[in-house]
Amino acid sequence: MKRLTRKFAALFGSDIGHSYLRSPGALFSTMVLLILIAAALGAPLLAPQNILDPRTLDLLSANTPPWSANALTGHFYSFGTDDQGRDVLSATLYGTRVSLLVALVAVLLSMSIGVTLGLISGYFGGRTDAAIMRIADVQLSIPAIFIALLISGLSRTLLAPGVRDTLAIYMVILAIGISGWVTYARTVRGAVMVEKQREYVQAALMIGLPTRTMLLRHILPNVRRPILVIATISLALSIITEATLSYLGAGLPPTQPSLGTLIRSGQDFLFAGEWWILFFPAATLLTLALAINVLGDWLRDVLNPRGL
Amino acid sequence: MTGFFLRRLASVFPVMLVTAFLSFAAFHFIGDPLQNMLGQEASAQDRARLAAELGFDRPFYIQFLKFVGFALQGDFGISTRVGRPVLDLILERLPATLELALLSFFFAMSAGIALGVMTALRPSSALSRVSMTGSLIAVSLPNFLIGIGLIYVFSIKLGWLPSFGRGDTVKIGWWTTGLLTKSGWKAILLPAISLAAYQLTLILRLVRAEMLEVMHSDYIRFARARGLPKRLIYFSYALKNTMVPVVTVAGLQLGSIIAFAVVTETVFQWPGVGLLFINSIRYSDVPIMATYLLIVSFIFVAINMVVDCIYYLLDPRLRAVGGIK
Amino acid sequence: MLKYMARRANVRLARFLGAAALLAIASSANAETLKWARRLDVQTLDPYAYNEGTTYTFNQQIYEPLVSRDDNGKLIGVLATEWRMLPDNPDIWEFKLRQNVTFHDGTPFTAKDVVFSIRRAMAPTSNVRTYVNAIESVVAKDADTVQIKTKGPSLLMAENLTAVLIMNEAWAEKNDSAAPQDYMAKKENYAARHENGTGAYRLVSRESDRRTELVAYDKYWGIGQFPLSIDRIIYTPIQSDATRVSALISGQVNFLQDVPPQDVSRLEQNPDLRVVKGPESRTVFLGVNMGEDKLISGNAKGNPFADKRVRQAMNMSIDRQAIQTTIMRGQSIPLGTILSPFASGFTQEMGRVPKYDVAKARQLMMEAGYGDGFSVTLNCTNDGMVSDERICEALVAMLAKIGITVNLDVQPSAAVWPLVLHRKTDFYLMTWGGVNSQILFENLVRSRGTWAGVEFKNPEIDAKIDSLSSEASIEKYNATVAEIWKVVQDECFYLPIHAQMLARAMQNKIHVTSHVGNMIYVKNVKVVK
Amino acid sequence: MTSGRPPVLSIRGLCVDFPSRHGTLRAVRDVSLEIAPGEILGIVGESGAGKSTVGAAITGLLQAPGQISAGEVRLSGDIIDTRDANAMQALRGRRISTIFQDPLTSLNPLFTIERQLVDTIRAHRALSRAEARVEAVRQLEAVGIPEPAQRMTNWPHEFSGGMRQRAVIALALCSQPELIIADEPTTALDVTVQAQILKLIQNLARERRVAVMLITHNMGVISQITDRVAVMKSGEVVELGKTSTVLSRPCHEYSQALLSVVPRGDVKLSRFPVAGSARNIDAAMKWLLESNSQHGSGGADALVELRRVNRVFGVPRLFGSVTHGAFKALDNVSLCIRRGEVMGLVGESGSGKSTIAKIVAGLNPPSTGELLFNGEDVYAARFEVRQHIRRQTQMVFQDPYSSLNSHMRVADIIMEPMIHFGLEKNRQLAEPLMLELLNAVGLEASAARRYPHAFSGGQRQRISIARALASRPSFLICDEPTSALDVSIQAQILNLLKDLQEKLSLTMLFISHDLPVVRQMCDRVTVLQKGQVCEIGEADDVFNHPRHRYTETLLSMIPSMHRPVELIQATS
Repeated sequence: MKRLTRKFAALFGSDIGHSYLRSPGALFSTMVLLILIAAALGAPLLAPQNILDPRTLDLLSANTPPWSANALTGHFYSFGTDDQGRDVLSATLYGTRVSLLVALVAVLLSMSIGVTLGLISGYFGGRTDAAIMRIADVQLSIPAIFIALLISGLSRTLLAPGVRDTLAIYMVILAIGISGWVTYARTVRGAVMVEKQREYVQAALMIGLPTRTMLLRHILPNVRRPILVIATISLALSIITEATLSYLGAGLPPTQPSLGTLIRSGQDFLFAGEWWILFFPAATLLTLALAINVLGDWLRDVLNPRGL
Repeated sequence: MTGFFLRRLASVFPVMLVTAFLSFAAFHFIGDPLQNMLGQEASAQDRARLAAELGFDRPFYIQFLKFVGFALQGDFGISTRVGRPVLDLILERLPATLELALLSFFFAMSAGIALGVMTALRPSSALSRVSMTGSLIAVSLPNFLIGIGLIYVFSIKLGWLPSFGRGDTVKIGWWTTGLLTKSGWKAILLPAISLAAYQLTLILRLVRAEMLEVMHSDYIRFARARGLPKRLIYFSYALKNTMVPVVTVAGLQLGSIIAFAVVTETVFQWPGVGLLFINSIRYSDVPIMATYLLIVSFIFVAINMVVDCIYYLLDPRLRAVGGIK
Repeated sequence: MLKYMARRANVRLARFLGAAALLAIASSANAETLKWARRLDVQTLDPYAYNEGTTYTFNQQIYEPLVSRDDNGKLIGVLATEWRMLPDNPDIWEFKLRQNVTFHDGTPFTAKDVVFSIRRAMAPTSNVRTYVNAIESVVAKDADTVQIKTKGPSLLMAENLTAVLIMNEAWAEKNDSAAPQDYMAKKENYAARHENGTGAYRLVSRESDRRTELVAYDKYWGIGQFPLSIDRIIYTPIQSDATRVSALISGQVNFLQDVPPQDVSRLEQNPDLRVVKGPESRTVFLGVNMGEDKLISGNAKGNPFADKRVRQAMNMSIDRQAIQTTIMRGQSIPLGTILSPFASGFTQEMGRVPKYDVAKARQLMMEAGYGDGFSVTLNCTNDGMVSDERICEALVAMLAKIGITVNLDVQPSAAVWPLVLHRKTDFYLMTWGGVNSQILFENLVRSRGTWAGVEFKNPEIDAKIDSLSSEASIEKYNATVAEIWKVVQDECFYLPIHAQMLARAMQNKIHVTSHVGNMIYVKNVKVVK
Repeated sequence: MTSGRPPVLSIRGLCVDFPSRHGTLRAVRDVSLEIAPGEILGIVGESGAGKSTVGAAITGLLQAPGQISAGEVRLSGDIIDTRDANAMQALRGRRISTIFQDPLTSLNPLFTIERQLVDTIRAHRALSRAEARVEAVRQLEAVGIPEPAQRMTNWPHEFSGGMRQRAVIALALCSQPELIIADEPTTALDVTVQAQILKLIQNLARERRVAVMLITHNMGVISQITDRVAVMKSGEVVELGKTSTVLSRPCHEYSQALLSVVPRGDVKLSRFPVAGSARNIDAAMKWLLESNSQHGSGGADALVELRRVNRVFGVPRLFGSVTHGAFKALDNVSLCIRRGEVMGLVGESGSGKSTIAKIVAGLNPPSTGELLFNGEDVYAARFEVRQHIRRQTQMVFQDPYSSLNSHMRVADIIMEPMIHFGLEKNRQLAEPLMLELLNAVGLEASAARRYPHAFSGGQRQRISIARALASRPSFLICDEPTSALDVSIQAQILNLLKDLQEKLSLTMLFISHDLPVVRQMCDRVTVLQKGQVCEIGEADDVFNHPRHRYTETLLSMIPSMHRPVELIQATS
């Protein structure tokens, strides 16, 4: 405990910590983010309705405006209900949960692929590097949203209809994850090539450390700042990409709604005056992405990795 | 320059070849191409005949070479949804997408550079603060939400601008343009803005960051120390240096604008290739998907080549080395 | 190459600028354009290639049938002026043709064209064969009389011919379009993108998925008989509900078919717009595949749908009233049958909505041995009928309450209908439009009917259905129809939901009436400034 | 210097503050000085002394958040308000010009020299483009650029380092200012170029009667061209006077100390006169000497030998091999380092010093030729032998900021080689030895727990030395170990290296561009020029009687200093 306190003291005594405490944007964003994450994690406990279980849907309660009771059933809904009688608050909570989950796992996926390949590429150079970077070039020649759309679209073609919905979430994760690795790989490769020339690496090479130790103990910790910055920014980007895929109908199915799916179905009601079906998921999406971006911005300013 | 260009061109080939291969593989292995062509009630003989005709019984690499050969002649097969040659379908819609993409690119670049320079030079002015906050919001908002918002405000509430389509178009050769009619301009405004929003913020932030960095560089310090006028320092000495990385990114952005046009075209029902692509995904129309992939990556690669050449013209250091590292 | 194209483009631009100037003068005359938006695009201009509502409706503006229906479903003559079953031979129908009708290319309309058209409709690649398969032969008795010989007495022949739009023989022969386009095989022919009809409007340009433009035909036979207030039609498909509605509100289109139910009340409140509502003879229902031993998709012991109790339980677990009030916003008529209330043979008893009773349904499921439920995939369209995807979503929730886990597979109708055609689905949302029981039976009930994805195999019923086409006595005919309906109702292989109500929204000046077949005849549209 | 004419620059009581969250840092306190026309005033001091801040303050180019808090600056008698941005803008270039340290980064890479000159000239004088161009040619000619009219159209990257600095000077002078502030104008240059540039500045100052403020850390530069010198320490001018006087008879004790630690090119001293606390380092020595059989043999036999080594760097082609446009970094270099000696390696930048260091360190194989360690061919050796050689060979690097992994604690940095080579089984056993090593290099035990960023450059270099020692090496490569350090720190580190070398009888390869340092450290010296060895010999011989012309040139370029007589006596 004491060590922990000391660590915290050290953290906030440091320049980064100080800048953090002095940045109302970063502080506020963290708060918002923590609340949203807590709400997403606690969705099954917090949500008045389990929207993943179709039995809990009551069609008669449909189209209730927010902060009012349904005329037929008398149930009160703070965010209103959609045309299926789905409580928009619950749907938003669950949607946030799915969106965050997808984005997080996708970021982890692209990060692990990208960082690994970037480390290998930058460290070994030569043919390995050339091969990896050519693959990256090919992938870069196709914009990320396309790759995601293609993976998503092709998987729909290939998968049997029965498993399509069940596997949709993995496909979306895969699609976003695979489309994002190049940024990490390129940045890490660049950073590794810089680090490799630095003398502490030469010193470590002189004692003949095994490659794995070299990479993990010496190089990786020194390139983690750009990784952290990219990861933060791409977390927001992944959330948006997922929403976009779902909006285009190439993402998550309505039975497993993410924020994008909710917006997609809500759009049809926006002009009909039932704004709340779209508004709450959209506002949550914006808040989530904005909070992460503000944090990412701050991180970028503070950590100041070059070339981002 | 020629040498550089040729070398650059040579490096494009592997990329295009791999993309062609992916596209071929998609066409070939996803779904049943014979079934797609023959329809449901084809007999076994029909199948065998068509297979022989198309060379489906030949070794894999020969088929691939043939695919590349056909592709080079512009033959990408028949759409399984519409039943027309894929290339015709794409060419028909390409002008719409390119017009939209180029106009938003123009928006994004001009506004992005102007605002970027301003936020870098006058960080505390009201407009700078607004643009910085706005840019944060714009990167946090999905493209389609911006589109929906614009439609809601400008089409539904105010009724100023149309919410869908291209308006009246004019045919010039095989190209159709909406930029010669008033309704065409009205129609392109909202989609172009919504498509440009995200890219604009990226350019703005990049220009700002680069500008700030350049302003701290020794040669700007030296230029100031020599008493060069501010205007010259900001808009000539600093801006040109800022442009070097911006040009690279701008190339990528144009590609990504074409990609994101898929979303905008869906929101605004813009009759371009993006909408065609989305429909082909919905209808599992593999030939269109594969061809679009190929064409888009071709455009992308072409843009990158142009960018490299601009880069080359912009930065004398490259001309000395004769290449880009 | 590029240079060449650029040069060519310049020449064309110059030409265009000249043409545009002329056009501007020409179109400034007192002209009203119908800017017509629907959800789906017209799939083909070949009138026999694809029998689908949107396509058929649109092609009616260009081509005309011998007979047609008015707003209330009554038969009226179009290219035929009189028609009758020959009193001495019930196997022969005779049609007297209208005089002074010309095709758009100027050639006169004759009996030869009718004979050609009906034969073309009977061709293997025709998609309207169902309507003409009772025909044995067709002959032109003279220049304006056509006789059709049926395989037996066919009471419905005239009604069926509403589906056969008349084409020009010489034109079709000349342009390699003597046979209908093989739409299912994704083949194209000349007629798919060009036309030569007798209708009030002729084609100017067409870009699929985007825009099709028609102008009034200046030698139309009906000039003076119909309002013909519209001289130009621009048809635009807009997939997204919201965009379509906003296009009307913002004035980009002035006539909207397929108004989403959720927008009806709002459009009604708009002072610049008018909404015309009316019932359509189209029903929406679920089909279950009883024919398989095991479910194609899903997880259950055996095929639960083969058990009548399961079907009954499902029928009771659908809360049709709730669907009407919430999803359809009142724009539907909940039904207990798949037959339209406007169809002959419809009875109040058939139409009565089954009692919504979850407890009893559960009980039945238990009795059938599916107390723990089962899972199945529901194939559902998202562009096939009004609010189809939402209906399916609601059904998922309702069926969940009796233990059936439904995996929803939502796809465009172009992908879903083949599943039904090829019997590759267990459970699907379906729709049927029409006012005729016999055609419905032949398509949906008879064991090898085109759309009978339920795989109901009952030779006795098949025989009864077959007997209808040669039944000359109207009483016996009606009795047989009623008998068949009794079985269909009892077996519950179709789970009816409702009949759609149609809403069309338009600018105030445009007057389009409602039509039970959801048809539009633009020649009838009035414009009141 | 208060003669009849007013001085060009006159500063009274100048104070510059840098406020920060840790409190306000006064970077310059109460500085007063004057410079007459044609006079060169040197400002000398170690890093952080506030030298450059003075220059920046005068030109109004202080980095944020720096601000002038007191004092008065007069330019030819006129008071200038450095806070008035517009006034300063008008002043800069026209009356005050600045020359920065790095000529490469001072020139805008995307504009030709011509464009930059013409823009500058036209900013200050109402000339047409053509006239300005003629003027630009004249200016380039004045700074000694041959064929100025042609060279002018070049891009900055097409100029060599010395030419660039000349161009920078031309840019600074083309507006005919009264005062030039030259901030370390030769630090980034090789000695031979440095001498030329200094000469140029001196001539220009004399001819054009321009006052020059020359800011440098290099005493040699000061002694060579300045008329007067101000010694700065912690923001204060501690001594100001005629250069010859200050150098020969410094009054302030800081000036004395500073001068005493400047390495000399003429005489070899045993140790620099630096106060260092005596430490008990026996435990560390005992461990370091343990089981190292080679030690103490002290024979003349070679420990490390380079045989006919070539190293080629190529421009990689798209396809195939590298030969096109290849650059030969080392050309047939043979070199032998004897057991227990300190071999010096000198040469200008690009001469191949660092390439040799890398080859000897085992980091980078030669293109052809071989490296022998104790008779074994290093790059051909089996893994075990190679590991043994690796343990024996260690290196102290140039840049103290990049030579330590900033994400490892000092303890881990030092223990890593111990444990990796199995010298100690585990951390528990290694820890006391690590502490002893820290003690031996002059660091407190508390240093072990901290991360490198907590240390100054000198301290980091000590950690670097401790790490090198941790594998119990017999051969130590020092690649410019002190070139990034201030002279006083340099003296400490050099002393430490000498101590260790003697106590452990280490064999050492000492690489430096700084000839006096090499003189102080080495037994023998190898002189490199463009990848070739031009002279190898005993240090005294090479320095006193160079045989090769290049060596001679190098030696003649060393800025010589008038030494205070008593200091020589005190230390020799």
